[in-house]
Parts: sequence; C-alpha cells; structure tokens
Amino acid sequence: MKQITARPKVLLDVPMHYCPGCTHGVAHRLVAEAIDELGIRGRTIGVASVGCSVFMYNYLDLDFQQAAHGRAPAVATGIKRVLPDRIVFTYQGDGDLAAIGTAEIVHAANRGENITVIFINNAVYGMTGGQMAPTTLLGMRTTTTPFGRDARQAGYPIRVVELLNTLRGPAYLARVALAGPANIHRARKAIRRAFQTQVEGRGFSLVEVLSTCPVTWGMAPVEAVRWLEEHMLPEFPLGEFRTPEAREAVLVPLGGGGKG
Amino acid sequence: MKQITARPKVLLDVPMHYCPGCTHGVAHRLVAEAIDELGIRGRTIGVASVGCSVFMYNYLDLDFQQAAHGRAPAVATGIKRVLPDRIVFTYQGDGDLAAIGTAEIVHAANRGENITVIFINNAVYGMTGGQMAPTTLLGMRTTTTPFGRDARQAGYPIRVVELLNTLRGPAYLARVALAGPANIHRARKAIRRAFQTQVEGRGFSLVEVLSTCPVTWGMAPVEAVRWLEEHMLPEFPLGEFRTPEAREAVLVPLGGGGKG
Amino acid sequence: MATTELVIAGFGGQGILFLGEVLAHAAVLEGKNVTWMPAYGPEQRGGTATCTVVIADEPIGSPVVSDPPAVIVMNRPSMEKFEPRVRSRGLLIVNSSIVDRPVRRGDVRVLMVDAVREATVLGDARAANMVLLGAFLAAEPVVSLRAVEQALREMLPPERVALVTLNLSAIARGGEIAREQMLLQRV
Amino acid sequence: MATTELVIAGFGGQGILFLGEVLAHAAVLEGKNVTWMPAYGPEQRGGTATCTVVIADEPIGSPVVSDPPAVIVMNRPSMEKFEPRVRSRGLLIVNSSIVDRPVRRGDVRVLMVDAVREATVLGDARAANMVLLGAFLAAEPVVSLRAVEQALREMLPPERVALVTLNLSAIARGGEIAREQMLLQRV
Amino acid sequence: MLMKGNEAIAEAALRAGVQAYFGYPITPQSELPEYMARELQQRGGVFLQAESEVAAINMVYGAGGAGARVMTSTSSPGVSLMQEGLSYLVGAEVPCVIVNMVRGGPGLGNIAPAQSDYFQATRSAGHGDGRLIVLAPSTIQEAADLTILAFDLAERYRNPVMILGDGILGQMMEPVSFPPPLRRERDLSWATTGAGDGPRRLINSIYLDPDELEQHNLRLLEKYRRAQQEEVRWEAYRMEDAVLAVAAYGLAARVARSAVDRARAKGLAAGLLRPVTLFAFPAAAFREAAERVRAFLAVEMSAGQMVEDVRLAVEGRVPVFFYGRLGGVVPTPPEVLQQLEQVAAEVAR
Amino acid sequence: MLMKGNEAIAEAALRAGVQAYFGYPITPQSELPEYMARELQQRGGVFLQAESEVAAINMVYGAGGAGARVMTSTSSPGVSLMQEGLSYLVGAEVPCVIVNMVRGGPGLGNIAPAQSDYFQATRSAGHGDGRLIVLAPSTIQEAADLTILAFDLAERYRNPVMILGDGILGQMMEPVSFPPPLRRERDLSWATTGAGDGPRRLINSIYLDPDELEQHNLRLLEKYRRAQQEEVRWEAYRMEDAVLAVAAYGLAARVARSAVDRARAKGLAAGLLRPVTLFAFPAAAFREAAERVRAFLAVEMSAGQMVEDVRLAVEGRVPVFFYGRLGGVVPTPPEVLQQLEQVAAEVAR
Amino acid sequence: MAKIVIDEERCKGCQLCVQFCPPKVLAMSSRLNSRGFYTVELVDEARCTSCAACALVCPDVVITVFKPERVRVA
Amino acid sequence: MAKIVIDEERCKGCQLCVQFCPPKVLAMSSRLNSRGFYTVELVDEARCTSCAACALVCPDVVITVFKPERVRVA
Ligand SMILES: Cc1ncc(C[n+]2csc(CCOP(=O)(O)OP(=O)(O)O)c2C)c(N)n1
Ligand SMILES: Cc1ncc(C[n+]2csc(CCOP(=O)(O)OP(=O)(O)O)c2C)c(N)n1
Ligand code: SF4
Ligand code: SF4
Ligand code: SF4
Ligand code: SF4
Ligand code: SF4
Ligand code: SF4
Ligand SMILES: [Mg+2]
Ligand SMILES: [Mg+2]
Repeated sequence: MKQITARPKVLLDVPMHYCPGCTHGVAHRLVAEAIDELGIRGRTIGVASVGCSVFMYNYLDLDFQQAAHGRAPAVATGIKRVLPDRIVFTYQGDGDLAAIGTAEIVHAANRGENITVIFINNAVYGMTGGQMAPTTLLGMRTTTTPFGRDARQAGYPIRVVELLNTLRGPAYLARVALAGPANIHRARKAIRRAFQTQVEGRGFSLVEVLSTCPVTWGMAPVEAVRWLEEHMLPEFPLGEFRTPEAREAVLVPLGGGGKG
Repeated sequence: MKQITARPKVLLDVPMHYCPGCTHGVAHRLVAEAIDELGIRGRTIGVASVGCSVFMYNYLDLDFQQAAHGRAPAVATGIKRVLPDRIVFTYQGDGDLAAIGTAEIVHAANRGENITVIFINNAVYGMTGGQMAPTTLLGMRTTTTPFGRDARQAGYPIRVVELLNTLRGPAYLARVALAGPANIHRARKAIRRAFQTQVEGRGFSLVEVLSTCPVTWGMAPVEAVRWLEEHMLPEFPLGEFRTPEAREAVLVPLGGGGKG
Repeated sequence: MATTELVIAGFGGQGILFLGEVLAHAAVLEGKNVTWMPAYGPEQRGGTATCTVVIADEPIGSPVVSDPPAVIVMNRPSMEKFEPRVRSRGLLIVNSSIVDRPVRRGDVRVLMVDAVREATVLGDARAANMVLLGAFLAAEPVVSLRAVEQALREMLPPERVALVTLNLSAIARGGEIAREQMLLQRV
Repeated sequence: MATTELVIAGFGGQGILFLGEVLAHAAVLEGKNVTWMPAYGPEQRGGTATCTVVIADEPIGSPVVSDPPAVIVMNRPSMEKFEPRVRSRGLLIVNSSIVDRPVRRGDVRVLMVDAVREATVLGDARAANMVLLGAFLAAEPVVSLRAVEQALREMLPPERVALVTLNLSAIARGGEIAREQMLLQRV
Repeated sequence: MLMKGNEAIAEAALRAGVQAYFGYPITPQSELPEYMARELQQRGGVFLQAESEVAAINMVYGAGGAGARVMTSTSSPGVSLMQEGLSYLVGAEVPCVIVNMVRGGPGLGNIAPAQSDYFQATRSAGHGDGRLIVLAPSTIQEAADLTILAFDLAERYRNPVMILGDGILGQMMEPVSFPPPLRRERDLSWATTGAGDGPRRLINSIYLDPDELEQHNLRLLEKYRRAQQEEVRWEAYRMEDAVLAVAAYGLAARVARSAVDRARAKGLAAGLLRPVTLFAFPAAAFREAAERVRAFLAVEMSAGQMVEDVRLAVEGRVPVFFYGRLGGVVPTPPEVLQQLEQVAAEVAR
Repeated sequence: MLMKGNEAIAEAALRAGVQAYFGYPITPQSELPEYMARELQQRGGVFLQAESEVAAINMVYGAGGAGARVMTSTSSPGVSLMQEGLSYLVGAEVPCVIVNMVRGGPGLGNIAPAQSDYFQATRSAGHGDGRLIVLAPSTIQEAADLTILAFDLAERYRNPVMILGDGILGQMMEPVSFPPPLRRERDLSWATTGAGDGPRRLINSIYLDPDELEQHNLRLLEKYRRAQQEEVRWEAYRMEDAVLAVAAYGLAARVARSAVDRARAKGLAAGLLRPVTLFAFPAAAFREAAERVRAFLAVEMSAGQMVEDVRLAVEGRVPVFFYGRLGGVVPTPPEVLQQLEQVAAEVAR
Repeated sequence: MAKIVIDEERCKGCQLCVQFCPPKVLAMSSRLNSRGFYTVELVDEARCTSCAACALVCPDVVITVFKPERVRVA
Repeated sequence: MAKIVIDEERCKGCQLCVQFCPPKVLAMSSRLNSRGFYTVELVDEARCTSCAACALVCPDVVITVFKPERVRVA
C-alpha cells in the first residue's frame, strides 16, 4: 500500500476548533499544501483576521500576526514592505474583508501589494453567531435579516473579485468553491497559483473561496454544500478573473505622464 | 437688456474662501442651480465633508451637517433613513471619498442609499497642502510623492466611478469635468440628473467632477484647466456610466432566492 | 435553602443553555429572584458551553459562582474542569452516556445518569438535557414540576408543543433515576 | 533689548513666512535663541497668514506673543486685527500699497512703506516683503545685514542666487525709507 | 419577564421611543442588534447593520443630527473605533445613546466581562475636552431603567450618553419589567430636519478661530457642570454605620454587595457605595462618606480606573485601597471579603 | 539648524534608525510625512501614505511586529481613529512610535495648538487596561531628543510610545542639532520575521481564557510599574525655594516659565515643575514638592486633564489650582502671572 | 447698461473668464481690490456676445451677463 | 493494512466524506469519540477505489488514503 494523502507538513497535528463540516478546515489544508509545495515554509508569515479563523495561527507552523478586524491587508502591507523577501498572506472572512475591511482590501489591491489574500466567503458572520455579511444572498435569513435580506434595506451581495477587478493593482484574482472534490481540486490550484504569483513578485493575489457555515446556516454540513452549489454559485461565478500574464500584457507604464 | 445669468437663489451672497480659480466654486454653483431648478430648497439637507469644501455650509442656504473625514456617506445614510422624504447630498473630495472614506462610499452605493454624492476629484489633497490623493496621476509630483507617483510604491489612480459601477446599488453614475464652458455645461446637466434620480426615489447617484487645484498643482488657474484636459481626461474618461433606466432594466429581483 | 446555585457544562449543542433557561424561567414563575448566565468558547458548535443559574429569595449578588454547590457535567472536558470545583458536600450530576470515567472525589454527592440513552428510549436523544434537569430537581427541588411545565409551555413556540410532552417525560425519567440512586446512596 | 518679538501678518502668498524665516535664520547665525511660528487660515491662497518671530539671548519662553512690541501688517484685515494689539510705544510697519487707511493709534511708532511699489521699481513686486524687512531692521537692528545676507544665501537654492541680490536691494531700500521717516518723526 | 440584558436594553429603548438603530455585530452584545432587527423594523423604526463601527457611529451622527432618537451598541474594540465619531457627536452636540458591553482587553482580548474601558468612557470622548455622560447599571432591571433615562439625558444635555455594562450584563438573564411606551415632548429646533422653515441649521464641530472654539468648549463645560450638579446618581448599601466602604459599580458591585453581607455576618461593619453615573461621578457622596469611614476599598474588573475618581474625591482624607481582577476574571465574594478583612487589619494598625 | 518641529522629529527618527513610516496627512503635522517622503525613501527606508489613520496604525502593527523600527504621526482626530490599533499594539507588545501634534477639539475643531488629548494619551490606549508611554517635549531640541529616546523606550518595553506635542510645536522653527546616526543592538527574538529559525512566533492579543488574559495583563502592568520606577523624567525650574509651583508641560510650560520669571521679578517665589514623561507621570516629584510649596497651579491648554495627575500625586497635601485655556488659545505669560498672584493671595488668606 | 456686470470685490483675478471668453473681450485691470487681487474688466463691450461663457467658468459668481433685447422687426 | 485510515478522535461526524465518496463505502458508526461526535467508518473496503475524495473533502484531516501497489506483470 502506498500512502497517497498526507497531512501537509506545515499543518500542525492538532484538532481544529471549527464546527463539524465547516470548510475553514479544508481551506486551511489547501493553504498548507500550497506552502509545502512551493517550499516557502521557512519564509512565510501569515496574518490571521477576526472571524472564526482567528486561531489559524494555532494550526499552521508559521510565524503569524493576528490582525484587528478588517485590517489584515494593512498589517500584511506593513510586514511585506519591511520584509519584501518574505511571503506574506492574509486569511479573512467576508465580514472581515468585505464589510469593516473594505478600504484596506481595496487599497492594498490597488497598490498591488505583493501579498496573497485568502478570502473565505461563507455569506455570513460565523464567529459572532450568524449575522448578515456583505455577501449574504438576497432573501437569506440571518440573525440581523430575520425576514430575509432585502436589497432595499440592506443592499446587494458584494462581489469582491469583480469589484477588485476594476483596479490595476491586482495580478491574480480568482473565485473557487469548497463544494465537492472537483471544486476543491480547482481551489487547491488557484490558491497555489496565488502564492506562486507572490513568489514571482508579480503583485497582489486574491482567491475568493466560497465556503459553508453549516451551523449559522442552520443546516447539516452536507445540506450546506448543496445549498452553496444551488444558491451561491449563481450569485458568485467561479473562475480566474485576472492572471499575472493578462495584467502584464496590458499594464499601463508605471511612471510616465502627469505633472512632472 | 435682459439678465441672462444670476446667482442661484440657494447660493448665499457671500465671498467664498477658495483660492483664485479653484473650481470648487463652480461646483458649488452647479449644485445650487440643480437645487433651484428642482425646487427642492425647502427639503434638502447637505453633508459637508473634510477638505477644502468643509465650509460649504457657509455658502448654501440649506440645513447642513459637517461630517467627519470620509464619513459623509454614512452621515447622509443616517439622515436619509430617518427622513426619507428629504433630499440628502454629500459633497466630498477625492481624499475624503476615495481614501479614508472608501468603505463608506462603497457600502452606501451598494445599499443603493437614495442619496446624491458630488465627488470632487482634483487629484490631490487640497486642504492639507497638496499631498497625494488616491486619484493622483502616475508620475505626478505632490508633497508626499516628491519624485512623482510611482505605481510600485503608491499604487494606481483609482477610478471611483468604474469601481462603483460593479455594484448593483447605484442608479446614476457619471463623470464630468469643470474644464471650460462646454464641459461645465455637461456637468450641470449631470448634477441635475443625479438630484433628479434621488427626487424620483430611484436610488444612489454619484457624479465625479474632475476639478482643478491650481495652488497645490503649482499652476496658474488657466494652466491648471489645460493640465486637467491634457492629463486627467485620458485617465478618467467622461460620461454617464449608469442611468436609472439602464439599471432598472436589468435589475435582479429584490427579494427572491436564497435560504428562506 | 435561600440560594440555589447550579452550573451546567458541556459541549455547545447539548442544550445546556436551554436546560438553565427552563429552570430559571420556572423560578421566575414562582416569584424568585433569578440570574441565568451563559459562557462559551469561540466555537459555535462542539466547543464548550457553560450556564450558571442562581435562584434566591433575596436580591442576587454575584451571578458568577466560583465554587458551585451543584454542577451538571455533560462531557468529559467539563468533568475535568468542574469536578474539582464542586463545593464540598455539593451535588455532581454526570451525563454518563458521554463522560466515560467515574467521579474521583469522595466528598460530593454524585448522580450518574445515562441521559442520552434514556432520552433516546423516550424518542429523541436531544432530550438528554431534560433527563438531567429531572435528576437535578429530584435532588434539589427548588422549583415545582408545575412551574417547570408552565415554563416549557411559555418558552416553546406553539408549533412545537409536542416537545413539551417529550420534555416532561424526560424530566420525570430523570427524577426516577435520581431517586433510585439517592435511595441506594442514602443521600 | 534682550528679547525682540515681531509679528508679520497679511495674505497668504505675500511672503510673510519667508520674511520671518530670513530674520530667524539671520538671528541663528548670530548665535541667538529664536522661535519662528506660523499661523494660517483654511485657505491655501488669499487667506490670512501670520508669522511670529522671537529673538532673544536667553532661552525663549512663549513663542506666542499676545501684545507684540513690533508688527508688520501687509493687508487691511491684518491692520484691523493687529493695530489694537501693538504694545504701547511699540512699532507698527504698514504696507501702505495695500492697506489704504492711516494708523489710528497715537501711542505707537509708525512706518508707512509703499512696499509693493518700491519692489516693483526694483524689478519684482514679490520683493515687497523684503522692503518691509529692511524697514524693520532699520528701526530695530536686532541682526546685522551681513547675517541677513548669509541667511538669504543659505535659504535660497543655488539656481535662484539672483534673488539674493534683488532681496538685498529691497532690504536696503526699505531701510532708507524707514530712516527717512524716523528722521522726520524723530523716533 | 426573564430577559437577557442586551434584549432588555433594546426593549427599553423601544419603550423610550428609539427611532433608529445603527450598529455592527460584536460579542457580547449581538443580541441587541438582533432584537432590533426583529422588533424595531416591525415597529416602524430604522434598523441598519452598518459596514463597521466607524460607519455606525457616523450614521448615528446623521440621524441624531436630523432629530431622531437614535442609538448604537457595541463592545470595547468597537468603542475604540468610534472615538473620532464620539468626539464629533460631542462637538456638534448631537444627542444619542451608545451601549458598551465591555469585554476583556487590550486588543482582541476575549469576550469575558470587564470594566477596563472606564477611563475611555469617562475621561474623553475621543480627542478634545468633550465628555460622555456615562451610566453603569448593575442589574438588568436597572439596565432597562437607565436606558430610558439615557435617551432623556442625551436630549436634555444634547450630548451622547453611554451605557457602560460589563459584558456579562448583556448576556445574562434576570426578570425585568418595562413601563408602557413613552411619549416625550422633544425640542428639535436645533436639528437639521431640512424643513426649510426658519433660518438654516447646522450640525458642526469646526470653529477655526481659537476664540470661538474656546467659547464653544466653555459652553460644553457648562453643560457638564450642570450634569455634575443635577444628574449624579449612586446607591449606598449598608453605609449608615459602615467603617469600611467598598466602592464598586456594575457587576463588581454585585459581588461586593455579597461580600459586604458576608463581612457584616462576620461582624465587620462594611458598606457599599456604588456609583450609577460614572460621569458625572458622585464625588460629593464619596467626599462625604470619607468623613465617616476609615477606608475605602475600590473593587474593579480592571487594573484600577474608577479608583482614581475615588481618590480624587477623597483627596487623601482616608486611605483608598484597590482590588482588581483583570482580563475578564470576575472576582468572587470570598475574595472581596478577604480583601476587606485585610483592609480592616491594615487600618487597625 | 533652524527647523520646524515636525521636520526635526522626522530627522531625529532617521538618526534613530527608523526603518518605516506609515501615515496619513493631517494639519498640523503634515510636514513630518512630507519630510519622510523625501528623506526616508532616499535613505533606503519605507515611506507609505496609508489610505487612512486606521490603515496606518495597522501597517505600523505589521511592520513593528515584523521587527522594524517604525513610526507614524498624526493629530487629534487621527489619534482617535487609531485607538483600536493602539490597543492591539499594546496587547501584542509591538514597539513603535506615534507622534500626536494635538489640535483644538472636540470633533473637527481647529488646527490651533492644544493639550486636550492628555487623557486620551495617558489614560488608555483604546479599550482595555493598556497604556502608552507618553513623552511631552517643550522645545524643538527636546522634541528631537525625545524622539530618539522614544524608539529606545518602545523597544525596551515592547510598548508603543507617544510623543505628545501641542500642534504649534510641529509648526514652529527653532535651532536644533542632532546626534550622528545611531546603531542599536536590537533583540528581535520575539518578532515575526518569518525566518523559519526556531519555534514559530506570534504577534497576538487574543487570550480567550480569562485567567490567561489576566496573566497577560499582569505582565503588562509589571512593565508599567518598571517604567514608573525607571523612566520618569521632569524638569524643575526655580523650584529650590519656590513657594508656589506651576505644573505645566509642553508649550504651556514655556509660557509658565516666562510667567515664573516675571513673578520672581515681582518678588513672588514661584517655580515650575514640568513633567516630561506624562506616562509614567513624575508623581513622586510632585509629592515631594508638595512638602515644600504652599500650592500648585496647573496650567494647561485644556479643560483640566494633567491637573488630575497632579491632584492624585499631591493627595490633598496642598491645594491645587487650575488655569486652562481652551480650543487652541495659548495662554500668555501675563495671564499666568495674574493667576499666580491670585493663588498667592488665596493661599495667604 | 453694460452687457456684463463685474462684482469687483469678489473677483480673485484668476483669469478663467479671460481665457474662456470666445471673442477675448475680457482682460485684467490694474485695480487691486481690498482683498489684494487684480480684478477683471470688459475691454471691448461691443464685441461681447453675451454668450455667458465667462459667468459659467467663473468660480466666484463675479459676472452677471445681460443680453440686449431683440427688437422685433415686424 | 487498510486503504483508508481514520483518525477517529479527530472526526466530527460531519458526513461530508460519506456524501462525496463515489462508491458510497463510508458510513457513520455508532461510536462516540471523546469529543462527543459519532465517527465515520469504512463499511466496504473492497469497493473503496482509493480515489481520495474523502480526504479531499474532509475538513479535519481525519482520513489518510492508501493505494494498493500495482503488481507489475512483466
Ligand atoms: C472592531 C470589531 N468589530 C466587531 C468584532 C466582532 N466580530 C468578530 S468576528 C466578526 C465577523 C466574522 O465574520 P467573517 O469575517 O465573515 O468570518 P467568519 O467567522 O464567517 O469566518 C465580528 C463582527 C470585532 N472583533 N472587532
Ligand atoms: C481623520 C482625519 N484625518 C485627516 C484629516 C486632515 N485632512 C483634512 S482635509 C484632508 C484631505 C482633503 O483632500 P480632499 O478630500 O481631496 O479635498 P480637497 O481639499 O482636495 O478638496 C485631510 C487629509 C482630518 N481632518 N481628519
Ligand atoms: S460558525 Fe460557521 S464558519 Fe464558524 S466554525 Fe462554525 S461553521 Fe465554521
Ligand atoms: S487648495 Fe486647491 S482645492 Fe483647496 S481651495 Fe485652493 S485651489 Fe481649491
Ligand atoms: S458674455 Fe461671452 S463674450 Fe461677453 S465677456 Fe462673457 S464670455 Fe466674453
Ligand atoms: S473668472 Fe471670476 S474670479 Fe476669475 S478673473 Fe474672471 S471674474 Fe475674476
Ligand atoms: S478513497 Fe474514495 S472510495 Fe475510498 S473511501 Fe475515500 S472516497 Fe470512498
Ligand atoms: S469528513 Fe472527516 S470529519 Fe467529516 S465525517 Fe468524514 S472523516 Fe469525519
Ligand atoms: Mg463569514
Ligand atoms: Mg482633493
């Protein structure tokens, strides 16, 4: 018998605190695999955010900073600017990144900070018990949209990748889903490619990872995956939206023009 | 002799504190004209922001709130939500709106708040003496980009209208320029249309107004207008990017879908 | 007893807060002063949850109890944490379906209740918490079963009224078990 | 005089801060203690600007002066604001090219200097501030003209060295005017 | 009714006629916005989950400035983010109510109950010399009652009012009852209602001229002085013949009360002086008590913050001791009793 | 060299080996980032204009946590926005330097010099029990010197250090000189440098278990206690035989110094006690002076903030009077002299 | 009555009107107003077309434009 | 040696592996682990294809998959 799956080396052998079936665990493993595969364990610094994944630093064998709610991209900017040869990534939920952290992610992306952002979109605030997130679907019930999210009252689900895709800073932008083996496989590739982009010094990379939060969604994990496929996929289309190659082909000259 | 121009009624007959040739004065007049023309003077509330236009309330005969730096859209949201039959607008500079206020403008737009935003893009922080703004052009020298803005160091000029145009909340999005009579004429129409959108209850409206800051640009006012035309117009294309009609034609149903 | 203090501890999802709330609610119905205080870890599910209920005739001082006279432990980690804290001569009720070790202390009254099995027998494993409540009330009858019944009726939404019956049988079964054990132990 | 305090006030853009800085710099070159303190309104241009320079042999306490012994006013609003504040028997220098009213107080020494005209004659209206500095130094020779010259050389970038000559002539011309007026007034 | 503190505050606010709620989720106060999402909207008011605490407090500014009864709620890190907004609210004299369910800090800390935001709440509303009026309930009934008072004070003084609760107060349940919905005569002549009647109105905190800003600040100070005279509230428990006084508020005061009872049972004449208004602080009550007791023991769930107000009031007349637990640890009655006994011994020496 | 205070601080930071600056423009401190934009970049460091003060302080957290000598600067409203970040910095023990050139408040206020952020600076770094070390220069030379000290203290205590200047200090020019660039041995064994040598490192402020968070807070308190013993700095001017002592810092202390001279000239034995470290406050110096003087007069450009520290130190031994100007108004020597004379009269009664 | 009325005290001498006047009939005068600005003046009224471009571009509402009434020829 | 190894103490009984196992050879056992979760078990090893889908979807790295070595037939 040949062992064909294994715990990634950088993923510590400790139980994770996530709820049963929560896909944060899968996302952690994929990040760990990318770090293993690229051989960057000895020079990678993680930035944990405020959300269910706040304790990510307990699970990866890396130096970590724990950032204030929404500010992980600013923290990562601070680290990367002073240690440009390190690989720096953030891991943020949708409340963290797309609500309170909107300014920080937009500007980090716009500056083309050479960092990687793993953005877990589970359509809800998990840690605080299931309030509406900016990514909550229309009609979806949460503890703060007890009658279902109504666009007139609470606006529309924000499509982060599409929003950032209007900026010139990002080099790699993709959306993947942790729904079943095939999707998880694609997610693994995207996450790896995001880190690769940074390793090659090509600029800002972000992977939006559609995830489940079975507990606050009030569903069994299996049902939650089905719900993700049925409701989230139509709202949040998957794919690579920006690649370093495409960006570099059309890139405006960096200096030039302007009042001199 | 027939008088064919006149100070708009809502524009108070007091000298403005702006530097010679500063187009803030023109923008103020256009806002005042729109309010006069739509006959909404008795039910309009302005929100002044932090920037050279902080004293706007001295110039318009309206109730006004002066908002913290960047937060005018949140303040306007607060007003409009409790007084939905009032016309509420913000007047914000590019530092105010596109830097510190990024989260507030993105979310107000995404919620489709039925407010109007006049966004003065003069590519610089005027009030504080000419530092880089998010809209500063590449290569442009400011007091904080003394060697010219370099995208690798400070990112790219942000195109706010294009950014917001990825959201479903906005009903009217346009970019105009205060460069010469013809452009000013178009600006007047756009600003009027933005207010009209609100009057009709059709949702969030924003007009980005390309403006000059002769003093911090270090140019005579006439030269500044020319510079705007030559350098800002290529970077920030003019036009109506979103109209209420176009939006309503493709609008996703407000409720529907999702976990019920 | 002028003041009753009870700590219930276990995994999130075991109905710990609900157990405490039924008790607290019943006490209010009987005109007592009550505090109900939850505490949980970062996990929404599967983490630890603790609930402290204080019932008294006088105004209640601290709702936090450091050395509780009565504890219900519903999982192993809670056993480790609370066994040492039970007040001497206090009451320790153990959900023995999940807690797989005996009590070590000799100076406390112990009730071992195979609550999950009993509840499963009654039709729903999730009623294990009510079995334990029944056991507690048999040992410490701070509120009447009538008040408990009314509390349940007020707390559960009309469409789930069937649960009241289930819960009451679970409470009754828990009481039986407790009385049996107490008889044997002569507590 | 152990301590010299001068306030210069006018529109932004009239070279008020520069005037103060030349004086302050010269004083540093002569080994004095100096504070130079600006104040301005919200306007980048056309608003009010004020500069306070204090020169002393001792360490300087407050850099803020409420009742200055010497003031240069370069526009009408500054005249309105500072005329009443000049210390009794103090010195008030007026840029009469722009300030179109006479001084009302009788207890201060006054120098009326048509600085813009004088500077225009010398070749650049913007040197009006230096004309006024010259007048001040004639009345209160707190620093030597040599120090002023060196200050100008150090402050102006090499490519603008021509300005040094212009500024020095403006200072000289201001001195002449002041001495003439003082002679007439016997101050 | 058996209710969580967060829900009781929400319901009390509804009874007080709150018209709008803006907030951002954070433990341990999320039940409050959740209650509002269900109830306020159904009762015709405005509920909006803001994109952040910064946005929330500025929405409060807008709505409050427009004349609405408005509130927000959050917990420690969220209050830190609101500091600029609070300073603007004070400066522009916008009435509103802010609930802080304090948790352990600094930084992300934890979600256990704490009293370590006392300084932030009482000393400064952000930058500048502004102040919040601060109310500290110690039971859920009191939380409900003070919430209603908070709205009235906010309008009477045109100043933000903070309800400062130690986290657990929001989470725990106690029986509570409410008055029927209140109607208040409200003076909105200052608010930017955009009604176009009469001269235009301004909600503003900029006064470029230092003299004007000084005058403005003096007006604010005058309000605080008035509040110090008229609004000070505290509770004295067994203080009549007390030799030792415990000073404590909120949850710590409940613990202290139990400790006082235990001390009395052991023959030690202890009492409790519990400030209910933290700003304005009941300095006179402490000063007066200092004439009678031999010592104070301040008990806090912090490193010692309120104790400074006690010391400032007592001004060295009698010694002031301090006992604090940190990081979300709640002191127990036996602990406090032991401290009291130590203080008694110390004073006897 | 004749230099603006803002530029002098920037240059001093460069001499102290600052490696990164993150900040957001605000009057009256923008000359500082502008100087950094020119100079720090050219000298191989990192200058970044952040999108806001919130982003700036979190970039400081990142860079500081990664082991860089890092700083930011702002003025009052910006500091309010940084409160959450400051709390995280304290909690995670990240060394860094923050410059606050205080302006008139509350709210937008004005851009005139003020001292009304004393409480915010000294009482709380945002929420929680954390503290900043706070240094208050009163001349530009001292601003430069204290900047260098600030970096050293930040690293010695692994705590943020604030330089608190009244706005005008940044804007005014005075002669200043600098030491040659310094090299410091720095211990970075705690920093997340991502070097992969040895066990992983963590920059963090969450301690979910109250007992752990309490321990963490006790460690922080221990540092503050050490700072209170070892780092307290103050200046005594003509205090040897003083009967009345003025307490003032920063710009107000300069005014007070002139007033003291004038008082002495009139035969009134006044002196000046000027705290240089505001936290840790030189309480012992004040306590000691209280044994010799008849009264204190605290002079501040605020409604009375530092005066509380004076009163806490003096504890009623002698009366403490207060004179404050607000909203950016700078008191003048004659005003302070008059106050001194009144106090003298009052005390004589 | 003139085709344009200039509120000299309000003029900041920015010259935008001068630049954008199609027939170029505006110019800077040598008069300083009390705020220290040179003010604009109409130098060739006859060629002024009352097009109002000047009023449109002026940031300070300095210029009011009048049009001669058309005399209807029946 | 089995084709899959299940670290029962880590299993949270979420059933994602059960759902996504193509031949449906995984099922919930009646064993509670010490954290109170029913754990998963392989019920039909023979039909397990060692496809690793279970390991891919498992959030808790509970399952390790082994593949029988191919016996080369020369
Ligand atoms: C300043 C601040 N505001 C609010 C919170 C409370 N809070 C903790 S996690 C969280 C949201 C988490 O949601 P998300 O980012 O989507 O992560 P998830 O838990 O869903 O993975 C919030 C609001 C906080 N810790 N700090
Ligand atoms: C919180 C805060 N940060 C910074 C400032 C300082 N500030 C005042 S105006 C301004 C920027 C103005 O630029 P912009 O918004 O582009 O307006 P403009 O003056 O160019 O019209 C800044 C940074 C402030 N007042 N408050
Ligand atoms: S609450 Fe949701 S996101 Fe958080 S651990 Fe549980 S399932 Fe995962
Ligand atoms: S600084 Fe620029 S934007 Fe501000 S008033 Fe002057 S010209 Fe206008
Ligand atoms: S109305 Fe037209 S033609 Fe006449 S001055 Fe103005 S711009 Fe020139
Ligand atoms: S545009 Fe207006 S302000 Fe400028 S020169 Fe012409 S009239 Fe004067
Ligand atoms: S390896 Fe494939 S077939 Fe075997 S148990 Fe796992 S998912 Fe099922
Ligand atoms: S997916 Fe993992 S945790 Fe879930 S049931 Fe299967 S083995 Fe257990
Ligand atoms: Mg989420
Ligand atoms: Mg601008």
